[in-house]
Amino acid sequence: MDLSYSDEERAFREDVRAFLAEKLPKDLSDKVKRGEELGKEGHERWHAILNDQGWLATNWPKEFGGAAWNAVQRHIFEEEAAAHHAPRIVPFGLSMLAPVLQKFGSKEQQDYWLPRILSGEDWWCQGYSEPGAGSDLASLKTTAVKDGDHYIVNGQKTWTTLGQHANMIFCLVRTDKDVKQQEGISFLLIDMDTPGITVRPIILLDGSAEVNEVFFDNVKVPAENLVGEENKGWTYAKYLLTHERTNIAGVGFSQAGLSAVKRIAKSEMAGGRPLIENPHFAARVAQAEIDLMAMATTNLRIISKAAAGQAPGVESSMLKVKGTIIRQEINDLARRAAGVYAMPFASEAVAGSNDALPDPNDAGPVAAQYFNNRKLSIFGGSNEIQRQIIAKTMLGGAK
Amino acid sequence: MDLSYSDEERAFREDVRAFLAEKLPKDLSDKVKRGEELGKEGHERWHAILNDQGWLATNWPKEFGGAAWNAVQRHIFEEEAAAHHAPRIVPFGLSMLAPVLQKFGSKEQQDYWLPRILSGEDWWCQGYSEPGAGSDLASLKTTAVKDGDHYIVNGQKTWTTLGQHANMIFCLVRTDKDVKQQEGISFLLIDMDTPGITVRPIILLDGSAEVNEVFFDNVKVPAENLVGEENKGWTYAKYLLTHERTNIAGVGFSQAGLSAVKRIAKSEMAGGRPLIENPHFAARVAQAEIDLMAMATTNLRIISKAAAGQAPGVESSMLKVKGTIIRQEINDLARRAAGVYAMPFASEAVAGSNDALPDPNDAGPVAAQYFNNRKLSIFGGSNEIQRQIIAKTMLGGAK
Amino acid sequence: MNFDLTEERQMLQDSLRRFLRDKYDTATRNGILESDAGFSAEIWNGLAELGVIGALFTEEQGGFGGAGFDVTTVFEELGRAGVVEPLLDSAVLAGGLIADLGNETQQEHVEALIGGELQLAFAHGEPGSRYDLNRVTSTAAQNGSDIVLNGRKAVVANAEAADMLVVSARESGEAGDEAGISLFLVPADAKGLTVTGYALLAGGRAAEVTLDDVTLPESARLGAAGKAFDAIEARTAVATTALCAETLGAMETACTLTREYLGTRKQFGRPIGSFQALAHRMSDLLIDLEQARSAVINAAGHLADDRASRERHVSAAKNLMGRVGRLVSEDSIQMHGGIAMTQEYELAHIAKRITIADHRFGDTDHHLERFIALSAA
Amino acid sequence: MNFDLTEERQMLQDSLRRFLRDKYDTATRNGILESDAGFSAEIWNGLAELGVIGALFTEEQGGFGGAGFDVTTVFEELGRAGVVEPLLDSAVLAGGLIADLGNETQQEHVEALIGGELQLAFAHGEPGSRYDLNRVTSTAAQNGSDIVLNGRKAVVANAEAADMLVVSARESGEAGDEAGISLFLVPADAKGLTVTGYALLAGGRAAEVTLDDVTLPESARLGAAGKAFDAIEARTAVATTALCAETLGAMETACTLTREYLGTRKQFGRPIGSFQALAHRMSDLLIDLEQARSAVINAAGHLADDRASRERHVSAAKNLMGRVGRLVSEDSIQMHGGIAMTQEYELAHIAKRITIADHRFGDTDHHLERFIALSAA
Repeated sequence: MDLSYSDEERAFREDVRAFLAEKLPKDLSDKVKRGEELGKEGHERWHAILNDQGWLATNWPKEFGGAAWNAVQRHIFEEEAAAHHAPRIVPFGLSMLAPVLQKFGSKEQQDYWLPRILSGEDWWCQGYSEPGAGSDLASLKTTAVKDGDHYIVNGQKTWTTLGQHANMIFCLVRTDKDVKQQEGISFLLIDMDTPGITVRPIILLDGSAEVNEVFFDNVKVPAENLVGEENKGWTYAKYLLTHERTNIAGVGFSQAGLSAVKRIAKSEMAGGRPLIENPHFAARVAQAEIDLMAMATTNLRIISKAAAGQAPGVESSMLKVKGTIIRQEINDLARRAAGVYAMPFASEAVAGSNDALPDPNDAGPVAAQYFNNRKLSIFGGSNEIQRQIIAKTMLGGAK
Repeated sequence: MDLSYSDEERAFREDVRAFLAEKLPKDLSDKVKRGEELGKEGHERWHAILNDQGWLATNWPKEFGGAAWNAVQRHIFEEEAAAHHAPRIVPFGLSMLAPVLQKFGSKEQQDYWLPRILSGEDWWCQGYSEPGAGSDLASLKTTAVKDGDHYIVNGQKTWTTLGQHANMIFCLVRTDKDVKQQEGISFLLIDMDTPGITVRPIILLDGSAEVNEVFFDNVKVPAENLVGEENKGWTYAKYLLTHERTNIAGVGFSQAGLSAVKRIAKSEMAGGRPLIENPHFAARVAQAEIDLMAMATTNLRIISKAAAGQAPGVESSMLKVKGTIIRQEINDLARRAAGVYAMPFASEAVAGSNDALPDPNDAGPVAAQYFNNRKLSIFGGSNEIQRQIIAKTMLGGAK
Repeated sequence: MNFDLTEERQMLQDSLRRFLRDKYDTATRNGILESDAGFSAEIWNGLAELGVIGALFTEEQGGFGGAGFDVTTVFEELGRAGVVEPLLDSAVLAGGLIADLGNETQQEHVEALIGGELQLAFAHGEPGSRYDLNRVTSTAAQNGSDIVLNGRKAVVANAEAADMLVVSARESGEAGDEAGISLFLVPADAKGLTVTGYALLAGGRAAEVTLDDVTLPESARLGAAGKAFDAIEARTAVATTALCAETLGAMETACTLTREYLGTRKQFGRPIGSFQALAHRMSDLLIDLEQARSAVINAAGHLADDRASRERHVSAAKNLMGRVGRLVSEDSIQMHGGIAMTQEYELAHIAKRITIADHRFGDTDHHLERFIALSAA
Repeated sequence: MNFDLTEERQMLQDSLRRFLRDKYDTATRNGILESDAGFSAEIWNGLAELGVIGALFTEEQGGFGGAGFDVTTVFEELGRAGVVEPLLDSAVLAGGLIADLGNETQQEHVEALIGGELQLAFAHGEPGSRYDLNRVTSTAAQNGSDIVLNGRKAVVANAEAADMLVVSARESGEAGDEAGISLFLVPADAKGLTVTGYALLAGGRAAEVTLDDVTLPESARLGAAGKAFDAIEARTAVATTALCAETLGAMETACTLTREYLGTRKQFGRPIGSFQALAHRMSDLLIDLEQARSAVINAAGHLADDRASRERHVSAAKNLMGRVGRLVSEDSIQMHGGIAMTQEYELAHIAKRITIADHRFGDTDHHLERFIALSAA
């Protein structure tokens, strides 16, 4: 048991810092700091910079061109990246699809798709959720019917994050209706340019347009785009959901968020003194910080165990629940800190310019972020589903 | 809508104050103030004083010798009684059994038992809970078998509060095993002196000995002690549990408790200043006080509606849940306030003397009370059962 | 003591509820939200015709209500329907201050307001004042028989639409002093007045207002020089109570939507309300909703008390609404899941109203501190 | 950075867990609780033989451990079994202070302590000091070559059993000053020392200790005159971390008991753990238990840091344990129902240990304030 960083780990942190100082474009970090969207170009530019450094696929094995970092390295990178306001890495191809392909894909699929993820040639989005399914993912209705060397796909996906930028989507589709729900699902890779696909944005309550509905109307998908075996898709889906979720606890995001809260609360005045000196507000901040300090260690402990080959099933549910509670609490602190300037609709933030915002403390769209991040405990398996997973395991099957 | 007291209500409050100032024995109020048990004699003495005044059965109709107070009168009395540290009224005969007898008992039963409750000739206790039944009250196993003009009772009751003082117990017993659980239950009145009854104290986690197990071994009970009809006991039991629960929200207790917290926090020093001036502790107290101010109005609103003949089913569950949350929060504040002096085991309190307590702030057995009052959310229908009742009604039958 | 609405208030509640049900459904309201004005003149006039504005003023002021429970009856209904029209700003705050302090000439504006013919705004808070009513640094200087205003006012709701602004400025003393603050009636077209508007997250619009040598005659002053603080505080108490009632109404809608959703939405083959974890959370929301209702009643019932009692009850209510409001809005969204995240769904707007209410007139922490100070006094 | 126990600590954990499982079941412990002494000399000796006391001291001090993770390894196990024997007071606090400050002669007591032959107590807190370490008003006056102690010490754990007390008293300065506080070794039979004992709610015994002209030779002083504060604070940090680890162990037991109960206890014909409202609360407890474990690791891992970092992590841990502890003890009782209210049931004792821990070395609020102050510095 040793909480101090080794010499190697300290050197690694210096490397990360040097890299970020030199290579992170200021226009991107400014946008991240102000809570603005980067747009497709911004994300792609940052991915390319990371890829040049060999630090894009930090969780991939070396054989696939990944950095294969251990838990501590990833923790250090996440801390530093968040502290430097680096953009987040878009996870759909890198952290979600890639592990599935690496584990269940054919050699041909791996050789073809994985390099395109690294190069940015493909932008992947996720076709899991459907309207009406919600947390009951296995009740999905989108069908894929085999027709010679193609599948014909019909149905609808929803909550497809950044689908407007994507040229590829990985989908769960129903290939057999006559068996138990979970047993008739397959995992398909679909080109978004195929005729019959329509993407329609969903405006969220904060005014953002980052999620989409995707409609499939007799979409022809080559049979070679099936991953693994037909009707085994549920296995791959669960693997994707529980296996290699990097940064599920969002510790780096929370640390950056807490720093932002402190910054705002230092300039915002309350009763003639900086808000940060108000005992009630200070208590809220301190409590979040204490929870986060523990969370950072919980995260490292669990990820280290996972790296050592121990199953992270229930533990990843724990990280998800507590991690999102802490992130949402920090979002709440930020909107509190902003005071009356939480009221303006920072729609400009979404479109990419905060110049019109009146707030003298430069809090940015903190209230919009507060609302937007209600999604954290809903999407990707709601916190209720995560609690159910924990309870089921811990209580030995009692449901 | 009018929150101000009418002239009559103000006059009533003066009457109550004058009565308490004149008639409440100081030795009893001192014990209440210090959180000590009164013992049988103390309770009986206070009951007799109230009965002389005609204020013992405040919730009974006049025809049975009650005071028939309305909601506001009861609220005023509870506030003043708590503020003067008057003993609580032992509810088993007065508030639990009596309404059942008044509604379902025979004329003979009413004429015989009700005056004895007022005079204090009988001390009733409650035979509802059984080991292993818990919140699933209807699963009770104690049997009563008709044998000529008697029932023969066998089984065990538990959590019988102050059963050690009682000469009578009202019991739910099973008189038919072959029907649905709820349909085979009867309501029996049993003399505790009958051969075959054994009372054994249960020591609670705070060291108190106020609850008991009661064992029945071939106990002969005259058939005329059956209330209402055989196998209809579940109806009477539910009536008892939900109809006329005076003071279920415990607003008076909470007000007195909060006063005690403030008193302790004014003398306890923290960082060289009275604890009450510490912003974090003051915030806890203020939050409890704000909740309690709302609760007092919620209570009055609901009780007033009930008096006007509207069903108090779900509402009494709401009062129970929120009332106990607030009372327990105040117990928690008291133990916090006491600081290091929460640590001593105030067993003396239970036995009737606090003289040996070392605490210079005279906090008394606040930590013991904190633990003892965990029962509030467990007994009398746990808060989970109450939430289930609310959910069932509000969601229209969804369970 | 009694807890029934008077017949008049019951009628007001019924007619307002009917009006909003007929004229203010989700689609209409979402349309208004996206409009440039941020509110509907037609609805405003409809409310005026219905007597809703008049209900906020006493008979002496030209209305037919004006007591705490009149205000809460109106605002609870506005909250239930998620109304974004600027009654709080035009009528309760700015109009109320004119009614409270104005001379006979100035009072005429109240009549126009009640008739639906006038829009007003109250420009008081400043970038550094957060929630403190006494922290006024804008200045009012005497220049011969003129008064010259300078300063900046923050997040002034309804400023763009207002025909006239009630503006606070300091004639003496320092930021934080209660004494020395005056109120002035400033026409929207006054020279030196700049109004930079923007939409608000929960609907409606506000503006940053700058005063750059805005020159007024002395007759523009409301009440006595430097003595406006007590009226500002008392009016803010009414407005805070109104906002609490509005939030109560919004929470009722949130709970109703969530209850209905729990009963109809199915997952894993059952209505999601049959899952006990959700059912019990719903129960807790309903319990807290009763507490919120009581807090609003307590505030409204004590508005006519002396300052200490009035402010203590108002702060208690605002603190409780802040806590319960967060619970209700977050848990309602969570229990709905994704659909509540979409802008077009009714709950999205309602949840924003509830949350953003915490940012007007002091958040839950501000009022907790204030309650502590008022209780110690 | 790594999160595995060393082999030595793993062995210590295993042997201590085995010892307690064999010798310290619920019935045995409940018997000890009711005994006059409040602890068992036999268990004490057993723990000493097992090397548990020695594990709390460094090799230079005559032990074979003494690092933060040694202390937490021991105390987590003690907490799991609800041990009431006075290791915290005799060994970590009083023994630790002697080891930290004592001269060669005084250090001999540590050897006796490790051998199980000595009981000690630390008499520091006073009736008016609450949780402040610097608020010492008891006085130490020089009288020729003697030192004369006067004052009162509050809730001194293990004072009756102690052969010797480590007593703090002020030689200069005022209550609240860090400078001026000294420590003295006072034999239990010293003239003028009065020990008035009582049982503690969560087991064990304590006493009010009065010092009435207790006269000692200068050789009774531990370390330099007036310079004991830093050592007191550092030792209290170790003791607080130990108490956090003990509470963690107790919470593990509470969660285990509750999980088992949810799986076996049936109501309405089903195991109560199948009711989702309970199952989800249990999940939340298990999540918070992981957080508590991390907080203890953070405190232990930073005990050797500089003062600011050490105290900040210790305060963070104690604050978190206070919050999580309340949740775990209250929810465990609630989910059990009535049985957890009975004194003889294991959880009753465990829940009391968890709650009463909030009253030693500063409660959750005290440490939140302290964390804020230390973070601002």
